[in-house]
Amino acid sequence: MIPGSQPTDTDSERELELYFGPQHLGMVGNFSITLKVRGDRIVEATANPGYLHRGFEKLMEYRTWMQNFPLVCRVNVVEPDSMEMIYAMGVEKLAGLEVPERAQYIRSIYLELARVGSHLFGLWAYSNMLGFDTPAQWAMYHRDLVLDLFEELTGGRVYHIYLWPGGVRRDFPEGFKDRIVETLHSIGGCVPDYDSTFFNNRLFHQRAHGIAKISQERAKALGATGQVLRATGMRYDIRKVEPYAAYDQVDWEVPTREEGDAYSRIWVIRDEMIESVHMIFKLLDAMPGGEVYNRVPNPFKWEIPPGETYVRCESSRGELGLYMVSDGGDKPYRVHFRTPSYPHGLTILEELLKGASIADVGNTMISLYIVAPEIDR
Amino acid sequence: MDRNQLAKWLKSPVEMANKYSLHAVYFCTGCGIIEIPPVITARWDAERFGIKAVATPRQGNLFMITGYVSLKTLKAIIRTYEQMPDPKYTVAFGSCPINGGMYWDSYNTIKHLDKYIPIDGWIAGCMPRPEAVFIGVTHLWTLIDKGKADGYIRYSKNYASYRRNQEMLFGDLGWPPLYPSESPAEEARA
Amino acid sequence: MLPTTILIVAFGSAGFVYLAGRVHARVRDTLAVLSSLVLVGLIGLGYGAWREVVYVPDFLGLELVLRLNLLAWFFAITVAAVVSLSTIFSLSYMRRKESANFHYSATLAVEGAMLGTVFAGDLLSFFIFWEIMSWSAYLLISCNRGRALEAGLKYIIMSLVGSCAMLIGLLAMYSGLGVLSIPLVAEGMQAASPGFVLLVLLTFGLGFGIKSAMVPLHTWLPDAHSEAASPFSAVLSGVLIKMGIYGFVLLMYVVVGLKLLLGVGAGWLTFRHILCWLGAITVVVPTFIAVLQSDAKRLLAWSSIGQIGYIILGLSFGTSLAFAGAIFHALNHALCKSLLFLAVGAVEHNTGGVRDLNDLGGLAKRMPVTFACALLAGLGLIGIPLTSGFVPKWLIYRSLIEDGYPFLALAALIGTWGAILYVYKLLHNIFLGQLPEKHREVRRAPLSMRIPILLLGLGILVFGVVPGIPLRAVQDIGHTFGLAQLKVTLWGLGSEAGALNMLNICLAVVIAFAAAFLLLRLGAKGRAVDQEDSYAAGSAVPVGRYHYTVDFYGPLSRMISPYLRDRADEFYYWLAARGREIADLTRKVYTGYAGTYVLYIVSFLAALIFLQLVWHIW
Amino acid sequence: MVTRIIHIVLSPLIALVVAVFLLGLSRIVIARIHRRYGPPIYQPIIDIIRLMNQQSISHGTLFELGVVLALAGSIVTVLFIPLGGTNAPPGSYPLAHGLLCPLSSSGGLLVVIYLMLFGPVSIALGAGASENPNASIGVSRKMLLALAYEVPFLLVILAIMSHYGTISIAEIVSRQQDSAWGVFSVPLSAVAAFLILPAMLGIRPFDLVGAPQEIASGPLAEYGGRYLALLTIQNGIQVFVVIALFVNLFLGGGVNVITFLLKVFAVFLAAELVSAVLPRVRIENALRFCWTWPTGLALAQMIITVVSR
Amino acid sequence: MISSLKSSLESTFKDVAVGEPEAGRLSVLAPKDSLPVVLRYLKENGLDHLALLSCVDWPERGKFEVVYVLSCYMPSNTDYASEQRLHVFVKAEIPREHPALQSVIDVFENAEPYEREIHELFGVHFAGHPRLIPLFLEREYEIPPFRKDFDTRQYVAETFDPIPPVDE
Repeated sequence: MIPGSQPTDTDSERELELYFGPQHLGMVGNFSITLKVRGDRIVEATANPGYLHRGFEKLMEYRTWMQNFPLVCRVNVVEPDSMEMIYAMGVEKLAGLEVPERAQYIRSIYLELARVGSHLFGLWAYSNMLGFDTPAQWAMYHRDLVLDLFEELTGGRVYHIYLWPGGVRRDFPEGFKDRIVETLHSIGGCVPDYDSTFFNNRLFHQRAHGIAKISQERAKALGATGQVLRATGMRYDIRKVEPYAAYDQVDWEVPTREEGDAYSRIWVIRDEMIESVHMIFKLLDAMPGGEVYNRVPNPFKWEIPPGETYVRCESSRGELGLYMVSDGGDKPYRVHFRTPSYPHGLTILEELLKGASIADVGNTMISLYIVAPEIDR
Repeated sequence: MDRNQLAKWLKSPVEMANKYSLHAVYFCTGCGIIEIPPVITARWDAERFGIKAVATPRQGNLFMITGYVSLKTLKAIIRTYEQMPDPKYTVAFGSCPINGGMYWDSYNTIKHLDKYIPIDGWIAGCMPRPEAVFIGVTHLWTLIDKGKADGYIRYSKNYASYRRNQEMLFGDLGWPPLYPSESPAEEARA
Repeated sequence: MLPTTILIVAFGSAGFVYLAGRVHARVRDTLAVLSSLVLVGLIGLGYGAWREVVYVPDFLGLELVLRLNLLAWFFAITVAAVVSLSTIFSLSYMRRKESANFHYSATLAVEGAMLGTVFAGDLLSFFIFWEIMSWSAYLLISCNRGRALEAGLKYIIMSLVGSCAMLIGLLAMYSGLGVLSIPLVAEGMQAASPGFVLLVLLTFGLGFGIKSAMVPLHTWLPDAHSEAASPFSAVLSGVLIKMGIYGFVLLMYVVVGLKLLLGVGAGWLTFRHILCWLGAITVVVPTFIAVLQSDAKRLLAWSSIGQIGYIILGLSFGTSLAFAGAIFHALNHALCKSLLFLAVGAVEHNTGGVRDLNDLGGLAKRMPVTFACALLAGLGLIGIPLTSGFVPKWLIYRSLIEDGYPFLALAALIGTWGAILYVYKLLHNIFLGQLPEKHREVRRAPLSMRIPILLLGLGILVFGVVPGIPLRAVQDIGHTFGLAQLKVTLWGLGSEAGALNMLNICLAVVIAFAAAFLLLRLGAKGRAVDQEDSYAAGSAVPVGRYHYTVDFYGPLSRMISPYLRDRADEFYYWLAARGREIADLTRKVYTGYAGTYVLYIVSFLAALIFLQLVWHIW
Repeated sequence: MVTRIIHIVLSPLIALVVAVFLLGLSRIVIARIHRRYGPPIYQPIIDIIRLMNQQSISHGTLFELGVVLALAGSIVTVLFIPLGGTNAPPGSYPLAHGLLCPLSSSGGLLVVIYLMLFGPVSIALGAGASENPNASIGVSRKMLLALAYEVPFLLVILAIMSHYGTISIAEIVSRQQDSAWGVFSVPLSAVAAFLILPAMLGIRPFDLVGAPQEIASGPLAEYGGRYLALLTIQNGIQVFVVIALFVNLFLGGGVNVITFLLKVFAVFLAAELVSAVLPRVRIENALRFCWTWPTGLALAQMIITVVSR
Repeated sequence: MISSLKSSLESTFKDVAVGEPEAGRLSVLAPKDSLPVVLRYLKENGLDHLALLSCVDWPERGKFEVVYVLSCYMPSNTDYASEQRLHVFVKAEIPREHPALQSVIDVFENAEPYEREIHELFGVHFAGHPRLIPLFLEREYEIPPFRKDFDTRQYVAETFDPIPPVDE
């Protein structure tokens, strides 16, 4: 060693321990990451979930099949509708219920609207994280327009409890179709604004490009789904892989990107949002008439034959699964949700944060599209 | 809203300033947080009333507890609340902090938040709409006006019994008591 | 007779202190402190009593002269003050250390040699004292053994190179001019050829450049400063490298003279310009190397090189403003840097030898006096107004800008911003942030450490608010060299455009501070909290893991560290390695066989005969 | 003497009022760009009153001293900056008065750039004493950001000082009022200065020092109550100082206080409008940006200035 | 694909019971010791996505049933073939007293948090897991809360109700 060169500080064990969340503006959702930091680089990140753990799956064992609907949507606050969908699908499968065709279309439209709303929320979260207030405010405003539609359809702004086993709770009200089209057009009309201020912004590119990059192999090994996987170039989408509702009735594309970094993930989200809007238009055009609801037995006495099932659907964040066991009683025997944020937020996040800079913690987390209550349940 | 009335400002500047400069320590304890972004952004724009989010508890005076409180979160809430400087106001969102709400039988969420920290304002609903949040805020203004938003005073007065409740739940909390002495109330008022 | 008395006291006490140490430690301590204080007093008394004393009438036909004038006095009082404070500091620092006897006596010997150097009235005695200084400093540097040995070796080898160069210059001068007394030499130089002047400038410049650690001759300094005992580091950095500066002043302004100096070289490539640019490089590069250091003393060592850059820049720029700035900055740097080394020494003493910046923190509450003074010294290094660092830097910048050298001014200003980085890093990592568990027991520094630190801090503040005191002396020195007179007032510079008035600034700051303080008092009362009661995103603070120190300027260091290698040092090591290879080659000549030597002799003789026969050279 | 004392009292007061006004204005302007209504313009005053009356939490003497020194430093800086007025003989401009710059003859620009350090360094010390690593990280970022923008800023200042051959701001201002504004005589410097203006003001995209989403508002993490109130004022005055300096150096100052303040608002609005649609950058990018475009432009201008002299 | 997978499983492993309860789903009951081997075999045969790791408590039988839900990522980006719809439930039954199982992190890395969760909520020990530390819970529970004999309503009544309101 040349004595003139500076001494290394490898022998010093003073790594800073920094808490990112729960009480932190950079944290969306109630979640915590414990960072071990050297300089501004992260040596080790430990995800620390559980701040939102309510023991849903335990509580559901104490409630009847139908009583569980209000509970189930609260697993994911940002997009409760896919939670309703997955639970309804599970119950239908165990009970062998059929769903009328019109209800399938309504479900698809409903879920795609929810996806648009959820992606707009994600856009808010991401741009807010980067201190990008202007598009954040716009996105939140546009999400509110979507919520207005939900309010008209279901009576609730955030939690709707609209999908029921055997169909949907009620048909579209008068003129609702036009209002959907109108709202979506007004949101779609702002896409160029979003593009020029946000997606094509050079500083945003600088900020997100190459951050939190994951290869397709690693993404698969760590159980990634949704945008995280699609941003690495794989067109894995449950709506195509195992179509449910009316997704096989219309023609649509799965948007992908190749790079696997935060920038490509946010672009996948953007493209998906536009694809969803187009899909809603197609579904509205192709929607048949008829009943929207097959009656179920008296919910207070409804017993479902014993069995187990695993159903899955594509929520706005990835593969949402439900493993459900019935012992023939009026309550579920065991429920277990496979939420997309679970592998994203616990395994992939820890891996991607290793070696990242402190400035990119929130960036990485939100680009993975993590919703904390999904993890904790 | 009496923000523009100069006479009131001259009469009681402190209360008026407390009312119209509510800096929120927002902390997503539960579902209620989903309605906070609309409240603070373009459509409802809480900043009109001087409500804005701040980063650390040191800077804020309004603590929004947005939804059900799990045990792990309660610890963080107590820590955050104790770090806020007086005067401070707490507003609890939704039914769950009031009595457990739909998680009344959950083993991991607490049922009555006011057993552990003092609450000044409750906003019922599951979850409260943005309009309800504003109603809650106006209610808090009224309370401040009447001098009834005194959670922080109650906390210092009954600190022993709050601390006892907290310790019943957690055992050792991991930080020393906020008011260690025998007569905390006098000290807090001084 | 005063200079002689001073030197006799200095060297005499060096010997006595060593002997006293054999008797009892306390006798030694008292004697050392007393004699260093007596020296300060003696020099202080000598103000105004300018004289020349012949102390050896005939040394190989030369008179050896000591002389006391304003320039010598200015440097001498600085030396004596810093050394005496360092000696007081040593009382606690060196207690119960084996080498204490040697430390005190050698420090006094170094002081004597430094005083001799500045008092020397002829170049021969200058050289003699210079050598005594180099060697005794070498002994002190390598006193700690271990890595210090290597550092000392590096120092002495470079010093020897410098001394050899000086000796060559000295001999050239003697053979060319026949005199060595400084005024006579100066007279002789006026008539000398430009080549001769350049030779003198280069040879002496090399020696002084090495001593003052000018880039690229600085490589000994970081090791030597960080490995020496802290009180001696303070002397080393505070005043010993200033001897190089004194040498430069002597060389450029006295021996060669300003008029002659400006004539050396042609066009842009003049000696003055090159030295200016070397000074500018010395400001910028080491400053940023200092930013990357994680050892407190090494950081300070690199910072010393950077600050020396300002002095060299100012000296070689050669206007009256720049000269005044340079000399004033020499004083400022002596104060600030000695204080910082002493402060780091105090921390080292109190924490059991920790000086790794990543291992400290939160000591401000344990050592408030040390921290406050270190803060003052740090601000002085930066040059914040109201510390003694502001005025000299302001003078240098202003001179550079007004004479149309904005690029040099840029280098100087950027050096200042670099200084902010390392000063803050040093202060933050040692004194601010959370106090680690293992340093909970640290007490405040002993009185004998706090007194010198306090005195130096006071000096920084006084010279910052009343810059007129040193500025007057400095401008008088400049005046004797033929530089234009400055309009010095007690509070700064006179009433020309762009004047400086520290009184205004001081009053403004005091009033603004009072206003801000009143505003603060208007608010509700605060509540003091413990360091554990800190924001940690809703969790309890992890004990001992909640301090940001490691790699403090990470983004910057990742960006600039590839460019900031110490290439000069690498080059010298390369040179040393090549030298060893050549030496290896020559060794092969000596095979050890008698036959080979016979062969050498025979072939040598044969070659001689051949030459004699063929070329008839003689 | 009396006018001087009036000036000494007046200019910090102007700075204070304008600073608070600028803070309120920026919140409204940003809100309107967000398509929302925004707070009333006097919202910062409400906030400051509220903060002053909150029981603040202190981490020791240095923690408090940092705040006071920072505010004092900012106030002092104001005294060295001309806030409009002219040295021209009376009558040549309507409404003109003598230069409003109480300490114009004490060191000029060189003192100002040093005094502008006072605030950040004091906050850095106070934040360091706050015993919170978020604060330390923020300070580390602040130091690096300052280094990043100071390189072009110093080049700009040096170019101007060489161009006008003086270090006195008052002199520079009056020279501009006599002939062309700095924007026209040193155009590249003006562009460079405008590019680094967001960094000097600490607004987006360079608000990484107190990034709430990354390091929980950085140096301010532990500050609350009256300390935060003082720091808010300090921030406002610092903003005012930077913009006032910009106006003085490039836009010819102001013939009287009113035109001067109008120019200040114009520059502030321009900076805010640019920053409102940009995200926060990383410190590495900030360093790289500041050391490429603004530095290049400022360097070019300086070479032009030196060569043309 | 399903039938070939079924026959190859039956021929490779003697001790597994393979059933096809519904179209597109296989159910494999493996002894707990050969579980990693079976999972690795399935992974190599195209079932490369561990969608879920769950556990069901059957107190009457005195068993925990640990369920690994496997499905396939797409082998290529071409079209969505029907084999994508394949699920396999791999199950192992372990006794309720001292339940323990071999960790499968070396086969499926994303099993790590699932195993931690099941350890925490059911008390099943996973040998070879690098950090079986609590994931969600703050308090320690005598009976892990997801077991059937843990009555959450009774627990709430015993834990939260006795905490007195603060006396004003």
